[in-house]
Amino acid sequence: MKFHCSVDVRLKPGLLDPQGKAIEGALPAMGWTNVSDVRVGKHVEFYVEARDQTTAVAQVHEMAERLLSNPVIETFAIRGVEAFAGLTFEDRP
Amino acid sequence: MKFHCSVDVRLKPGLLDPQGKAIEGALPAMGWTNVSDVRVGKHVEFYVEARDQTTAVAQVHEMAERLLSNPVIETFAIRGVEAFAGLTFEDRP
Amino acid sequence: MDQPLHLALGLTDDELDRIRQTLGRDPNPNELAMYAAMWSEHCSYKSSKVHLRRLPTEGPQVLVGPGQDAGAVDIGDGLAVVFKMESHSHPSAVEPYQGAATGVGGIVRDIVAMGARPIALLDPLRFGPLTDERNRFLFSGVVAGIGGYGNCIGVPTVGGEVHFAEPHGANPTVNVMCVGIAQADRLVTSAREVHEGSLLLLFGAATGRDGIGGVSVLASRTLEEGSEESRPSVQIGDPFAEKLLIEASLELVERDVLEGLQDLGGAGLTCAVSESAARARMGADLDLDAVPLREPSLQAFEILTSESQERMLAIVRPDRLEEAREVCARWGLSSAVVGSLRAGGGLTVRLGGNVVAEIPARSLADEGPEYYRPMEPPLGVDEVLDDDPTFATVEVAPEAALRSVLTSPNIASKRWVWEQYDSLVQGGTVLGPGADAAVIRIEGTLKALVLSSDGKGRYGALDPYLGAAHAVAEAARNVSTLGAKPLAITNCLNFGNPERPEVMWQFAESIQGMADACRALETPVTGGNVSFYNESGDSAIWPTPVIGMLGLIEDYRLLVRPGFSGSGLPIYLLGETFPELGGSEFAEVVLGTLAGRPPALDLDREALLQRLLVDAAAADLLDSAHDCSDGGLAVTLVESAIAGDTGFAANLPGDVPWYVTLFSESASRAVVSVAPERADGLEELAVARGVPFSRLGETGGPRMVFDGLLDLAVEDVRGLYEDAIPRLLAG
Amino acid sequence: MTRRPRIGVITFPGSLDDRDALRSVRFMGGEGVPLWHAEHDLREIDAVILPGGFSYGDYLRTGAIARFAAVMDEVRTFAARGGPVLGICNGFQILCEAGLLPGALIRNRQLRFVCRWVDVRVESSRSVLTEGLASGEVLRVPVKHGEGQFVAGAGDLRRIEDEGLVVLRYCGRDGAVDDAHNVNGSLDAIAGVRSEGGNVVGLMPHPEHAVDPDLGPTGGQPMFASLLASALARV
Ligand SMILES: Nc1ncnc2c1ncn2[C@@H]1O[C@H](COP(=O)(O)OP(=O)(O)O)[C@@H](O)[C@H]1O
Ligand SMILES: [Mg+2]
Repeated sequence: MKFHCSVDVRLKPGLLDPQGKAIEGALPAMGWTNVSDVRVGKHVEFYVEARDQTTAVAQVHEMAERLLSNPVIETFAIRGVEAFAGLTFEDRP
Repeated sequence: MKFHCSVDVRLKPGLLDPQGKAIEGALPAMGWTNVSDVRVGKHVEFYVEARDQTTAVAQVHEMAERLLSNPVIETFAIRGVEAFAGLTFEDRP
Repeated sequence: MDQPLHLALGLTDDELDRIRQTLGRDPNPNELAMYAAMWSEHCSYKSSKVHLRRLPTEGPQVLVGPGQDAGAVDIGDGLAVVFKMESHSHPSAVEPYQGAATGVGGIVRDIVAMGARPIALLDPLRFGPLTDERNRFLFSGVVAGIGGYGNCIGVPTVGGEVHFAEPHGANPTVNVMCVGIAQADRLVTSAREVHEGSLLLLFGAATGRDGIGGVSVLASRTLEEGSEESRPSVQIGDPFAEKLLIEASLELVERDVLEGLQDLGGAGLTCAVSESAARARMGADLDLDAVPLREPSLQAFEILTSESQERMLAIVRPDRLEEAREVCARWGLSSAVVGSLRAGGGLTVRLGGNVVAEIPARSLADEGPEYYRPMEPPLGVDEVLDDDPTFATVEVAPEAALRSVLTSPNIASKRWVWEQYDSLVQGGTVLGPGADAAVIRIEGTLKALVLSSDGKGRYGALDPYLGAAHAVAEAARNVSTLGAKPLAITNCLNFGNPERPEVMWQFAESIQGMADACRALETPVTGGNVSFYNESGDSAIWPTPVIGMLGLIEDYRLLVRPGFSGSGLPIYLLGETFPELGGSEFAEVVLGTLAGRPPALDLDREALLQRLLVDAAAADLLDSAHDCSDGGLAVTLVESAIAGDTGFAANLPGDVPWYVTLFSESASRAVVSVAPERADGLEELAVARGVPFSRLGETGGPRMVFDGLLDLAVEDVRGLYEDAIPRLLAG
Repeated sequence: MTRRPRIGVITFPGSLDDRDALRSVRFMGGEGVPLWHAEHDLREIDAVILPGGFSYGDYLRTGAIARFAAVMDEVRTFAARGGPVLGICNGFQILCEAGLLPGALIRNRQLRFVCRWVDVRVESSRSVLTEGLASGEVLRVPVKHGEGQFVAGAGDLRRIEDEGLVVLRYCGRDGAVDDAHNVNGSLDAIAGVRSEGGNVVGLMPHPEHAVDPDLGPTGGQPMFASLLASALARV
């Protein structure tokens, strides 16, 4: 079975986020003075072929922990692991 | 009122995603051969001070369009704009 | 919408007739798309070819002239330098970061396709004024894109230029030059023997719908403001894939498994295959089913004209195929045999077993149309030239004038730009950005390449002939100033719509200016690129031929740097200053006028000055040397002071107004400083070489003193000069 | 000296300064040994360098993918036995990702790549990079990176400082550490750190581009001399 998976990766709260700061810095010039605490993270989407959802979730968890995020500075959240019925590109005949 | 806002930014479909491609290329060597179509996007979180949710959503939309995404190569989706009661970092006494 | 297909693709009725004659039938849509791509202005040079033939292309140093992926020059020791410049202005106007990044990728592959290792990049750039927000966006995006790509592939960006002028606002000019090095006997050119039955091996990235119609639509049709349709044609660069592609390609060259190597750029696979076949005087079979795709169900014409980046095509003997594919795999690249060469001149394309196109390869690659387009000088040219600002009344005080000129972003330090580029990687950079030219040593020798790129926007706008000639002269002077001999040039010719007679006139004049200067300075043209249609509405960019100069110094330890070092050194001006403020930086920023005659250029004097500079350096006579150009003598002296952290005291001749002395941009000049005991030697040599000179003063101290006019601290002026661009960017 | 120390330099896909590191090793009198990321073989080297560059394009995170390379298993074992391991720029990032060094490197504070000659102050001589150098000594070397801002969680940072794991800090010519000279906004202006044993060191500046006097200042020479000496000590 194919699962569509989606993982969010965020910088840990105590760390300064240079990209977020830059966005905050640009806001007033555009007329927005009511925005605060901008944080820029990543989100990664992909498909996993697995026996069942539990297996898929376990693998996504491992990938997120070992590869997609760096525990020293980041946290991650699995946003979704959903059975996917359509064809992805790689399924072409 | 304070709203917690969250926006996803993705590369337009059809465009090459070098990051996704590099991750995908490296996965087999790490023992994962069942992963495909990796795409890496951004997700941006922040707080907006606004009269009501409609106003907040309108502003998030405009920010996403003008500042958070590059419309030439990216699309965005507003993931959430939710009333927020707690204290943010900047509210600390 | 109901426009006939050939017109929609940018082919004219006449061109369609030619295609019909060649094929003896009506072309099908795939064939039309292939012709449209190959016969576009960008690929066929149909408007420029007749003029380009006037350029001098020969010399004992030239190994490969125009016509190949890039030119090559002999530098001795069995080594060849391969170099070329290209424009990526149109894509950069749409998406500055990716447009510039993919521009770097494209020119680097041209160099690699010759079998050379890329060792340096230069990036001549032009934008609208930084007071405008969109121009700031384009400028910072382009710079970040060049750095993002160049830094990631490990090729140092060691030079370039940045100019700002209103006409380059809607259409920024983004050129990139790449320089590579190869064993001369290993160069991959069409002179290689190619066999029937050899295989076409496509390697690198998969093919997607990138830049479909990019050639004919993006590069050959004028960009309309806010044009939405061209947006999907944006491509994302993958520098990591490019780095692997470079290494794999060079390993293939090294192992000598190749009969040919082609980059895939404009017109994609169509161009690479038809050129490979045509150069070998053969035909080819191309099997589109074998092409690795990034997205499902691309149509034949899409696969044929896709401009997906980071791909190369190798011609390989069947018995070396295994080895070639192993090399690709080792570098993590996929590879696929997509066809083979065969006798006869036909190119047959198949998809799903069916023939989808059948065209003589040469008719695509070599037999494109050629136009001798009408030319006419624009109205009012003479009035503008006659409106010379040189003897205008000047009410500005000297110090204010100097401040204005030094903080003009055309003159001010470009550190903000070049600090974003890795100029050190590969470990050959003897002198990086910030001097007259960059110096890259050749491993295992004392030789070094000396590289400069120059274009003269304002001069060209006033007088395109002079603008081009000055660009060659300045590029060569930049190189000679360091003590290197100028060897050859490449160029990128950036112009408006060639279908307008004024633009074509500018083009023809520029070619003549370039040709004359190259002949006089003995720097033949080894290649280049033409970028037309740089206009929106009726506003074209300034006619902008940009010159990329290659020079050689035999012993890099003798190179002369621009900074004053130490005190008590006599300072000389080599050459003469004339009252020539037409088209100068001073006229623009202080007098607010763009008119008049650009400085005269006497090519014989120029050659004499340059010979003097080279000989003086070889005799180790000079302590510093700096070319005198934009901003005039004042800027030259100030830059030497800042570079060496050393002030000076200079006397100015009293017989001309101060602003002429300080800011006239007379050609064929340089400012040098010499150890006192070498001063006589320099003077004797200058006399012998027939170069007039005058002693300006002496180096030393923390201040810059122009006798009776100005007295400024080097440190303060450095601040002005360094901060000008960051300040403007801060908005 | 019976033999020259063998210094391995690993080439990962996307490594860029690998040849430069090899050249500098030779310039300083060592034997440069090229190593390949996909091989479980360190070829009997006495020290190993993870060079600068953009391994795997630095996509996702710098060093995130390279740390899974086959050769990294050997590097880990080598480090655990006390072997000298030097990570330069991207190599530093890889060592952090691999957990062999504390902290992490994120985008420069100014969000731009920066290529510039800087001064760094030696903070600890208890490392294979700075043995024989006095604390407080100032060396001139270039940086060239877009993601060189050193960060760590508050607890980690305290430990790094308390245990003296900082090897180099960005500073002015006179050795003064201040914000103006902190080229990328690193916490505590940290330019390089070491492992507890001092045998694993990472730094963002490029000493390999500062050994040949024909090309500029030579602040990298004493660092390479120290690395070679440490390597030799193992022979
Ligand atoms: N876009 C750029 N990229 C890299 N280096 C640049 C760029 N623009 C200017 N420079 C460098 O700044 C220095 C000054 O440029 P310029 O004023 O055009 O020099 P010159 O007038 O001597 O030709 C040169 O060393 C040049 O290479
Ligand atoms: Mg110039």
